[in-house]
Amino acid sequence: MIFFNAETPSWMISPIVVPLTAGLLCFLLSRRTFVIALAAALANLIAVCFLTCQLLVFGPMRCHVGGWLPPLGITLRTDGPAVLMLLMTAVTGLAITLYARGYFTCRISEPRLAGRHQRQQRYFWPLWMLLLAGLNGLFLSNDIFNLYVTLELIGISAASLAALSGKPASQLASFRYLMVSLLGSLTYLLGIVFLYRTCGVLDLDLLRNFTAGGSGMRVGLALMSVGLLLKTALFPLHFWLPPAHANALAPVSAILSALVVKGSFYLLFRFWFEVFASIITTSALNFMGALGAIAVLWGAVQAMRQQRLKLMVAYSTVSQLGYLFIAFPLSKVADGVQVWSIVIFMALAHACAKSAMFMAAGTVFLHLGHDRIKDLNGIRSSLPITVFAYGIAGVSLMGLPPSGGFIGKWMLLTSSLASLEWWWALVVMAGSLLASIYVFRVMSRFFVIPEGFSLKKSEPLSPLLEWPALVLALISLFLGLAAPRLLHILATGNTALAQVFPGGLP
Amino acid sequence: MSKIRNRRKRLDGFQRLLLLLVICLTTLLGTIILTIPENTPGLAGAVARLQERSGVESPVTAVLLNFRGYDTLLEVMVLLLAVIGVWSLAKAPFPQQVTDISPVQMGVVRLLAPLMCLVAAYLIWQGSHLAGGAFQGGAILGAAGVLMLVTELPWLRGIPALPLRIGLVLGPLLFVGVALSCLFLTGNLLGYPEGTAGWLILLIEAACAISVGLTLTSLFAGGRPENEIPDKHHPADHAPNGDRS
Amino acid sequence: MTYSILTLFDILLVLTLLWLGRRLLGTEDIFKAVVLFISFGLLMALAWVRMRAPDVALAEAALGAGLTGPLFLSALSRMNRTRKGERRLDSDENRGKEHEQDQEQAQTT
Amino acid sequence: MITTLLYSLTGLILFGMGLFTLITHSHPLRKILAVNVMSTGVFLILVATAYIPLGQGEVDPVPHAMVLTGIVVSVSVTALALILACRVQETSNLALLKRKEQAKTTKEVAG
Repeated sequence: MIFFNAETPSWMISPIVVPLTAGLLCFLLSRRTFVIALAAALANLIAVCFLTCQLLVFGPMRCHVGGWLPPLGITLRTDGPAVLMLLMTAVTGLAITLYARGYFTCRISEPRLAGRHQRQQRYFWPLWMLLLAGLNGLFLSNDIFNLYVTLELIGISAASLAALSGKPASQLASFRYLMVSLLGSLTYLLGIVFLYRTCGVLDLDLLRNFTAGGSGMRVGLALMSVGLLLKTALFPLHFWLPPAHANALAPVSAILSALVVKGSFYLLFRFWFEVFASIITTSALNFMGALGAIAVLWGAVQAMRQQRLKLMVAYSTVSQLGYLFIAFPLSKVADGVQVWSIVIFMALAHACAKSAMFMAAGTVFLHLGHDRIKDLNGIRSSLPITVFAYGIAGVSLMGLPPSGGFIGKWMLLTSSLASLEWWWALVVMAGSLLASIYVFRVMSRFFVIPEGFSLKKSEPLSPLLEWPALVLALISLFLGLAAPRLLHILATGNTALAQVFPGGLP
Repeated sequence: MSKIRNRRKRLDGFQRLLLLLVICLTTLLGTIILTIPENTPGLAGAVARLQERSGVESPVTAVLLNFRGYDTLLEVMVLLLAVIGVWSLAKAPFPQQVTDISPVQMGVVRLLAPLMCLVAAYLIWQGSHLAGGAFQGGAILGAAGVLMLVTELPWLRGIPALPLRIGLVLGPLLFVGVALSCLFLTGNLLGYPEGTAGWLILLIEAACAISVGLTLTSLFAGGRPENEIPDKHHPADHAPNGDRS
Repeated sequence: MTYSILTLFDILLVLTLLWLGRRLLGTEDIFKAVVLFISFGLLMALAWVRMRAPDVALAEAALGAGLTGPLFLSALSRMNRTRKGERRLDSDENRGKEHEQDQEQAQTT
Repeated sequence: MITTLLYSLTGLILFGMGLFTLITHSHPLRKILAVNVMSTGVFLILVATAYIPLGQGEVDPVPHAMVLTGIVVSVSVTALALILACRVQETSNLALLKRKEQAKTTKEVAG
């Protein structure tokens, strides 16, 4: 037991092993699966909080699995960004777990479709727990091939979850999602092959120190980036996202939109700004920024034109993912920690706000039986908490102060003005304007009381359906106030960043 | 016919462009492969140096289950995940009435199935020093299962779900269990204690092979067993939901 | 001398693999494509042995060709079954009428 | 070293052929076949990277382990994708049938 004081890095494996075991148990036992999943989500949150404290006290850590050192063994590591992403996953994951319970209980109480919903609930828990384990593994891993395995774990469970609703549209979307995700992982694997051929190592730290890479390394990075971009759904490669996210069950949409897309993005960002930062050229950064800018505008315009609430929220995801890529070209002037903080802030705020929004949309769907935007009149009177949650999440998406989205966009604006590349600032403002249009278009429907509408009290919904969304929305709103603390966490882990950008790139 | 041909002609422009792009990409990647210098050492030296401490003689098994055992742990999960996904999608399409099985087929299955199990066991045991191991053995077991499924043995239909689930989870759960107990004993996840590595690896491989075999069979069956989800008019299941509505 | 013979074997194997790959991706008939895929997998196993990777060869022969092939075949037969079922329902006048009658009854009651 | 290059280029061409088929063909089974060919191509490059002629030293076992992992992953994904494709066809057929029947009944009602 002497191995288990606060300093041991072995604690790092708990966010992976706990959901993994819970997933196995959820599949094995057919009863009490919710209790197991809830216990695992809670334990995961506690473990991640512990890892955060460990990071703040002892600094970044490395855990060598099996005691084998890097060239051969697999290394896990914590640093600021990884811990913040883990925190995001744990908090959002806990809320989604609670919401999913409310959702399934509500659906099963309809006798007509009870069988189908029992099937959905039966398989939702193991799939979700294994997905959580995969995500945590992705954020912690420090080995490119191990990352490939976690990507596959995430891809397969996400596609199965997306198909869970059983509707033809969702199954078709899920098939396409599976194919795209497979293509993405294969391209990533081809990139690994090129890297291994050039460098002969798989560990990220060793790859970073490998300077004589040349064209093999560059092509490997390009292939891996294309694979990850497919999974992240950046603009020209986003075609699979809206149908897959909009046709899934509400908790599944929240998981896919808030967490799964962030996993591959985090990886991409880490490759570009930490591991292979020395071979990234300015034109590549500008190219990514341009794609991001198009995604922001195009996604927002598409979101405005949608007739269904969930599709609108899904297109808004395409738009919001674009902001993350606009940060790429700004690294020319901003220092490393600033770019990391822009991206992490946007990602955290978007994860909380978007999952709250999908939960609210799901509750509206459960309440009305449809989500056509033009028929949403008067929901405010029957679902006040849900409407409130939707509004607050919308505020964060628009980027009004003091939300986390505001901090991210503010940093984007200042660094784009500092770099004298004002067009990025223009795109950010236009994106916010369009976001406010599509959010308020739905909001105004909620508050319209149609003629002949009686304020009769409908039967109250389970609190599990409404409160998780509200709490997440509030977190995304007050994320801006916690900014200094989060920046502190980010900076403690990033000792390496100072070396990467000694005064910015030329 | 002419209509089809017309449509194909119209698509040709896009296809030709794509073909050109793919050819360019392949050529580019090919030239870059040619430029990569040949003298990268790889990890062969590291494996050879640490081989003695791994507890097995076959280098591939050492990498799979000792040096990079964590990868294999996650990979076993991927296999299980595929089964969960398939079960969530469909029921196994067993034939409604069992047709008569020809005695020849029956005899072949009776002869082959035990033989295949033997071969699988041999492959798992051989994995510690030659080619073979959990996945190859599991694949042979899976082939035996597929053979039985194809023969449509009548008792396969009635296999209860719980033992099947236990069999499916056995390998992954044992793997996680061994990994965690190693963590408590040596302070490292999957850091086998001195001298026990060989036995532990054999144990993990045997359990995983059984699970992999069952997994592949279930994947071939193409859906969940009949009684996998509790009936909706099961009293114990329905009561709590009924209260709430 | 052995070097050249082995190289000849390599070139032959590679050309066969490429030809099989092109055929299996290009044929109109999916069933034929699946059969070609199985033989492609078996030849791949030969290539793995040539590359001194017996473990991979065993896995490819057992998993890649031995199990993926049957998986494809069973999926194909399942798809054909549903397509046939649809056609039968479509063309079978009586059954269609029965359905309609059922629906009418349901509507009147 | 000609062997390594020969097999690597073959793997690359297989990858390209699979990619082309994956994008252009619409039949789901063909798409899954294409993905399988692509993955085989990637594995071929990986194993060719590790290859050393007989008598010139030990082969690098790490790529072999990676390919083994990859084969197992690709088999499980293939199985899932196949069942998903079957389900898509079954449910869409069912939906089509329902819509046809509805159209029939509405036509009769109108008539």
